[in-house]
Amino acid sequence: MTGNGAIELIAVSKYYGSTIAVKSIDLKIPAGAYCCLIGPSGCGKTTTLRMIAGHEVISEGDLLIGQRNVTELPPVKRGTAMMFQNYALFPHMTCAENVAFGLRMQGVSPAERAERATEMLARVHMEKFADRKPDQLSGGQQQRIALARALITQPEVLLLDEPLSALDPFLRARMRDELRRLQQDLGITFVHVTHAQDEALALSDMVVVMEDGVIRQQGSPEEIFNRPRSRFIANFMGGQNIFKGRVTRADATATIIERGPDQFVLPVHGDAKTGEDLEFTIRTDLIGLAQEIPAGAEQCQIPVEITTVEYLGLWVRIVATTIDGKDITLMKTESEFRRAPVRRKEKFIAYWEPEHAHVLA
Amino acid sequence: MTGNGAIELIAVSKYYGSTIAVKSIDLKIPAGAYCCLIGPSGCGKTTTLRMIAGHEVISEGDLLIGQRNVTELPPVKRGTAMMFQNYALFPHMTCAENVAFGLRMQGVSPAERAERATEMLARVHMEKFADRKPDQLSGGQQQRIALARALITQPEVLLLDEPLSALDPFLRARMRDELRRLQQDLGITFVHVTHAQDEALALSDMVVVMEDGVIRQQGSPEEIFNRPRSRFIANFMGGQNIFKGRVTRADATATIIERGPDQFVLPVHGDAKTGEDLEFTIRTDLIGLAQEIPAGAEQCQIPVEITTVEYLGLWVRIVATTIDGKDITLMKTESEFRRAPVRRKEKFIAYWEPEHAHVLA
Amino acid sequence: MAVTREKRPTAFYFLAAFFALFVLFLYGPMLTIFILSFQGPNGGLTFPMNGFSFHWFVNLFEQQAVGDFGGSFLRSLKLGLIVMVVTVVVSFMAGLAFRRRFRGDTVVFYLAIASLIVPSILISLGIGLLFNIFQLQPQWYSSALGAHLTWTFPFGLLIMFAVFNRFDPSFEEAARDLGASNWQTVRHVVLPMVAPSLIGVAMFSFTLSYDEFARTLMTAGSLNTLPLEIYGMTTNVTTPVLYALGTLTTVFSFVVIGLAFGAVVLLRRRKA
Amino acid sequence: AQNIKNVTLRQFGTGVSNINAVADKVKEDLGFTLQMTALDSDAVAQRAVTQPNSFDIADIEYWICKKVFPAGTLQPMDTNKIKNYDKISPLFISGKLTPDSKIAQGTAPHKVGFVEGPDSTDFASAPTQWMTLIPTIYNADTLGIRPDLIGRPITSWAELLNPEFKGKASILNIPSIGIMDAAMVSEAMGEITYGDKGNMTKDEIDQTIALMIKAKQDGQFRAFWKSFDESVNLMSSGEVVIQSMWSPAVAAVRSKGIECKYQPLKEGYRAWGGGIGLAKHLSGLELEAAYEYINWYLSGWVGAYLNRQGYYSAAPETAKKFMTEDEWGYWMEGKEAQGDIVSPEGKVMEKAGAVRDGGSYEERMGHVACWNSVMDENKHMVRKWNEFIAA
Amino acid sequence: MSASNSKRGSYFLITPMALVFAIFLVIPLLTIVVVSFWDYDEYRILPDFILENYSYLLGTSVTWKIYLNTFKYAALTWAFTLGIGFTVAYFLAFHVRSLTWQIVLFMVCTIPFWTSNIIRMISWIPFLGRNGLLNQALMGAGVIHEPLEFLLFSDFAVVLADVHLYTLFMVVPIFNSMMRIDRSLIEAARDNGASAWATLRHVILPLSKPGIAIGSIFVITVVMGDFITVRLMSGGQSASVGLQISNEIGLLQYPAAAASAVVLLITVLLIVTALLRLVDIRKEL
Ligand SMILES: Nc1ncnc2c1ncn2[C@@H]1O[C@H](COP(=O)(O)OP(=O)(O)OP(=O)(O)O)[C@@H](O)[C@H]1O
Ligand SMILES: Nc1ncnc2c1ncn2[C@@H]1O[C@H](COP(=O)(O)OP(=O)(O)OP(=O)(O)O)[C@@H](O)[C@H]1O
Ligand SMILES: [Mg+2]
Ligand SMILES: [Mg+2]
Repeated sequence: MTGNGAIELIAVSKYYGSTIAVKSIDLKIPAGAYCCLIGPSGCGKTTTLRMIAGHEVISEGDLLIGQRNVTELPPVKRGTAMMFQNYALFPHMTCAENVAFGLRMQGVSPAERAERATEMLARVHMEKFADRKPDQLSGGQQQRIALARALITQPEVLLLDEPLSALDPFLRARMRDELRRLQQDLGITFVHVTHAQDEALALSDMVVVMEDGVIRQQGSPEEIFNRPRSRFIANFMGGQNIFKGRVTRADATATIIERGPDQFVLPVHGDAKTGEDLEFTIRTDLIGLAQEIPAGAEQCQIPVEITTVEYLGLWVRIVATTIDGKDITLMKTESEFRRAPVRRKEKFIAYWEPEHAHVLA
Repeated sequence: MTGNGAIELIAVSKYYGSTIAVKSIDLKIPAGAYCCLIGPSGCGKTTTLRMIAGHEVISEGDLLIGQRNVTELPPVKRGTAMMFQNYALFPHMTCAENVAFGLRMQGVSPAERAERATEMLARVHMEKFADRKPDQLSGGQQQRIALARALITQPEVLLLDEPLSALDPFLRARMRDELRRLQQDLGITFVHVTHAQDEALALSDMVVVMEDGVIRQQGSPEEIFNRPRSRFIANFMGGQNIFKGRVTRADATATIIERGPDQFVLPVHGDAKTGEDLEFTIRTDLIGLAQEIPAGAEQCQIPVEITTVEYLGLWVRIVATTIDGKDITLMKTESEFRRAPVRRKEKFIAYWEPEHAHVLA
Repeated sequence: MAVTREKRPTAFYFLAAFFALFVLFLYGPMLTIFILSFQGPNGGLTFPMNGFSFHWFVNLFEQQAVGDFGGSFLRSLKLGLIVMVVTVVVSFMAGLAFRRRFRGDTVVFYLAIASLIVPSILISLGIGLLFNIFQLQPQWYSSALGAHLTWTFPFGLLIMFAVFNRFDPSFEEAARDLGASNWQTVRHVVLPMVAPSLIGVAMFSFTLSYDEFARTLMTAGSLNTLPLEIYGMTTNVTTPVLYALGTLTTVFSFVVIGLAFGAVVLLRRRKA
Repeated sequence: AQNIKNVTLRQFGTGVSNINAVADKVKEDLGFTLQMTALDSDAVAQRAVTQPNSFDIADIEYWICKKVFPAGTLQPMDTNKIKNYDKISPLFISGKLTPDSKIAQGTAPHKVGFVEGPDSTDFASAPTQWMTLIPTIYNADTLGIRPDLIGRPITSWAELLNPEFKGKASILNIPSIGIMDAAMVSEAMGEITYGDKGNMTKDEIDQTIALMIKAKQDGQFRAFWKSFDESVNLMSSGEVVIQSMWSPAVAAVRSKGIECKYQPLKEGYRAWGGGIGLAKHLSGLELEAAYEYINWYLSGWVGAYLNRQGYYSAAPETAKKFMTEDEWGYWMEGKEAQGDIVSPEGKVMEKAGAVRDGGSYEERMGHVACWNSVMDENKHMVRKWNEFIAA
Repeated sequence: MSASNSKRGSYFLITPMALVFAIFLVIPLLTIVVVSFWDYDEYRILPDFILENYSYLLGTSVTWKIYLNTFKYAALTWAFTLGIGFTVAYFLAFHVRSLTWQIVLFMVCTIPFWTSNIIRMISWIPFLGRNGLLNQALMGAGVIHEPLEFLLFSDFAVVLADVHLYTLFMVVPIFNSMMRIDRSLIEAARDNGASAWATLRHVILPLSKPGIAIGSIFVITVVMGDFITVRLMSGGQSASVGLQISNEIGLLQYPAAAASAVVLLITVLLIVTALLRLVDIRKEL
């Protein structure tokens, strides 16, 4: 289990007839990393994963796994293993048989097969269910069998396609913990496709955001969440309010943009040019509400009226509308909210600290 | 649109052969309320909703809608309308025809039908899609057509079975806003079945938690979330850590319980008796971490070691383990966390304020 | 209270009555066969009854004055089994092929549909003519087999379509992921999973072949299959032995289906 | 022939004479295997022409022979190898039962009974050494009636279209044969006079069919029959009280205890005959076995068997040896039965005292008005017949 | 695993079926077309190119009569099998609640089909005959005094036997379609105030269309090509296209039969094409 699990995609494309599912993407995933692919439906996540797995022919480009060019190799020769979204457990086999299937295909003797399958089942705490058929298991149990089956061939890379989407929220959180623990124990590379932002943030060392068959941004979860590179990513990852305005001043000390009657001061941004449009974001939890314009916030405030107050347990979600009809979302912890409750129709000044504004590239 | 939408279930039961799906439940939903039924899979939510709708015969008990006993009436005579989980749009009819179906059944003339259907489509912003077939629409669009179809007969009560579960998170949030707005506009009673806690909390005036065919707790979202009545509800609604101990002192000034070497002081609780076991919960966001036992927190602290730190964007989820192996979950806002970051394997004192402890009945 | 509320709609009773009539309609004429198969030794094919006996059941197993009952039965059985095996194998293969688009797939599909709708007698005529023109000898195991296959393949293929439309390809991918070759994937994963449907195809194709008349008419060659023999008997045999055959096959199928159903129920109960 | 026992000969024909009992007896007497396939008459003709390799011996009717033999699928037989050639009824040699009989219309067997040479397919006008079919079985057909349901004597073919029997009459639906019955009826009714019923002109055909169509549209017919048993069933179930019928079919109805009469008519009978022919491909040992079979066929056992069913044997003299005197008297001489008459299967067919309808062999075969035939205008006739059926 | 490889696999897999269709369907049908232009005499078919077969076939009023008659049978049989089949399927799909009962009742309907078609057909004869069970029962009950003649050897008998033989072929696909109708659609209709009848009319019927189309294709093609039923049940008195072809075959008039066959084939294809417009079979399975 050395560095054989590094994955490198070089200008990889996938065409289905005339539609392009994946457009010449480049991606390096270090060995032992937990990488999440995320993006809206149809953006090419599954296609990318399946090309790595070898279940989809790569139309153009090269795929390296652990320095070897595996572009043309069959799945089993790539050192990858895949866990399918619906687990794809063979319904006519018991759990033990499912897990042992890979060994059986390798021609391992029944005795050894049984032994190793039992070991693997024990690892996922499913040894008691060895003789059950998959349809007699709950979703979470099935998932563990699917994991065991994928791991028995000792892959360098585990590929997971929306492994948690079929589970209820509790089980999802638990399985998330288990996945992370397993990955840390095994030290192999995980590539995980998901459409849930929290999952991607919670699990990964590296998040890859895709759109329309192209990688839009890749980086650590914090980077992606706090410093989205585009409006799309900000929207998609959530937790951000996006503002747009025209640059009125851009120099080494400040960037100032104008939006209707308001002026906002932004952190210094090299690329900004006077007269251009610029977008910036402010995290929903970093906006405050006040009756009066707080001192020093003259250029990072905007008057609003509260339109929705939504209780979410630990959070309260507040939607406030500006005079020109733009909705701003604010998240307050329940404690904060209790300290300073607001109600529908009330008017406030929404404000933030200049350094919390993030300019979209 | 007066108070005709009040719903009252009196000792309603449902048997399927020998299995009991719903056990003699009593429930009053005031007219114009937004009520969410929530509970684990198979607890009888759908059955209850369908009994109200008239799609399932009530085995025992009575159902009153707007003071009328409608137990034996067919769906259309109850003044209810239902929106189905998969929307159940007629695939062979256009959107306009789907929406107009109820009017057609009432024998309304084609011209008037078309007009009213167009109006209703406009209300859900779907007038442009009037001539499409349902399979040419996205999930969210289908949902709006389903809503329009349910509303066209001007029901007093709208029944919704997991209306948002098929949507992706963004669309879910948007549809949530629309549902709430619609309900406020129409002023009719909504009964909404869901298995998502956040949905129930966000939408409803009244949450009803079911388990095993029985209502376990009903009340406002805050009540249910902050003051769960049982371990089951606390677990189910989430956001709580549950502790269990033996009462060592219970009088008018304090309740103190013992758990291993630790002693915890709880708010005064009338029912507590010395020597008995008692459970209490503390919200995950109300637990602090400190190096030393903070002053005054001698009897509401516990030493822990951090085992998981999970970045969730606005939140960081921390799992800490006590000496005897119990996991405690803490939620810190990202800002809080950044101010005082913790790492795996670090040891802390977890503490809380005595009044934040909530004793389970 | 619980009971009275679970009322069935009135329509149910009308429909149930209709259904009962339909069943009566299906079985009514069989009933006449059933009765007439107990004709006395001198009885004829029609009423009135001429005594009561098991004569014709006994006679069924004896040599007939005309024709070769046992031989044609065995032939039909053999032909049915061959058709069954070939149909299962070929439909399964074709089903697999149709999961991917390939050039000519629509052609084969429409051929199958055509094969289904071309009146049987035309197939019979065409194959008969073909063999005639090329001076080939029609045989039950060549021309008749071919004629039957054109009848069973469309059904087999359509059933396979229905099966594979619902078959999740990720099962095969999972197998391949675990190192199974194409053949192993089919053998260990696909085949066991679609086996119940294949049994359906098998039963269906056997029944179709076993009972096929028009397509065999000009293609059977010198030896008759059972339906041809029965048809020949309707023109050549004056005795209720035919009815005895009908009665016996019906009773037989009742027993087979009853046993199969019982077995399924038993299995399910044991599982539960 | 030392290994003749290994030979298997495949014979096919209609159910009338393709009887398993014959095959059993062959096995017993000659030692080789005869495989029998029974078909309806259409299928017989079809197979004889289209599947020449599917059989060794064809058991076909003479009128079919007229169609089949020219197709070249059969080989003629050398009369020198046929031991009982001289015992064959003169009907099949000269066409005259007795030297002074009149030759009947239609495809009389002798007209297609011989060809010019061993490789010829042209029928000879006089007997030669090369015979197309060895006659096996023949009979004279007339109307069968249910006397119990009719209750008055019937004497003419014309009665078939008598409105009295509206919805209770039937006719044979094999065009070549049915047209003959129709012609007998038309002639008897005085509607049409024919040059040769066995070879009608287009005009005669059209007139005949027109008459039949009219009858059909007036609801004269209950059903048409195509095979022996259909006629039996129609008659015994009482669906039909008068129809053209074959003699053994009448016997079959009677054996069920139902009154049925094979009614001799003043216009005479319509006759038919069958024979066995050898497939072209037969040679060597198989051919030898086939000749042995033919000789055996004419040697009497089969003749007696067929006689007992109510048909006639081709070589009556040889058959006589295999029948009791009482049987011979009843079946062939028109005498009153002394004891019960039993069928070959041992079933009582007639009680003692019965007399055969139509009388003796000479009485019947001497009054043949016409033989089943194929006409020159066959194609036209068949088309018209189809019109009749579709009308 | 390359694309061309998997394509080759598909071709390998489809070859046996394609071959059988080619040899036993396409070539024979082509043969029929070719032979339909040949000449024939009493016992032979003569290679030639003549249009006489067609000109006679299309020129004679018999053909039109026969087609009319065949259409009559097809239409009546179709109407009855559809009516009965739909009702039975509806009962099984929507009024029988447990799967076990559905299977049992289905089996009850299927079992007669294991008995030879011909035997099932001729079993009507003693039932419907002049002295048959039915007439005797009716006369015994005093309902009628004269036996009803139209029961047997009539169009009635033909259609009756056809309906008896083929209704199940209507039931199965319609039942299949109905079972695939989402039950919540029915409830949605009820919720909108539709009566049981309106639900049937506006929801179930339109959604059963694929099944109806498939069943109709089956019944119509079978009846259009049928000849045994017509022959046995009409007592040989009626004609159908199939019977005509079979007669011609019997009389060795193969070219005439082939010409009839070509015309029949075209007719059936036209009907089926029309029906297929209503439903995409490949998708509906
Ligand atoms: N077999 C195929 N044939 C044609 N187009 C395809 C095929 N599979 C995928 N596509 C197209 O390729 C694009 C990418 O699909 P892919 O399945 O990778 O998306 P995804 O990101 O996994 O989406 P989801 O979140 O919905 O699973 C889509 O536009 C899809 O329509
Ligand atoms: N038609 C039925 N026949 C028998 N049992 C049924 C039937 N419908 C529901 N049940 C049973 O009744 C109980 C309640 O079912 P119900 O569908 O109301 O659950 P639910 O709360 O809606 O669950 P979910 O979240 O999974 O939709 C379950 O135990 C279920 O198995
Ligand atoms: Mg995907
Ligand atoms: Mg539910």
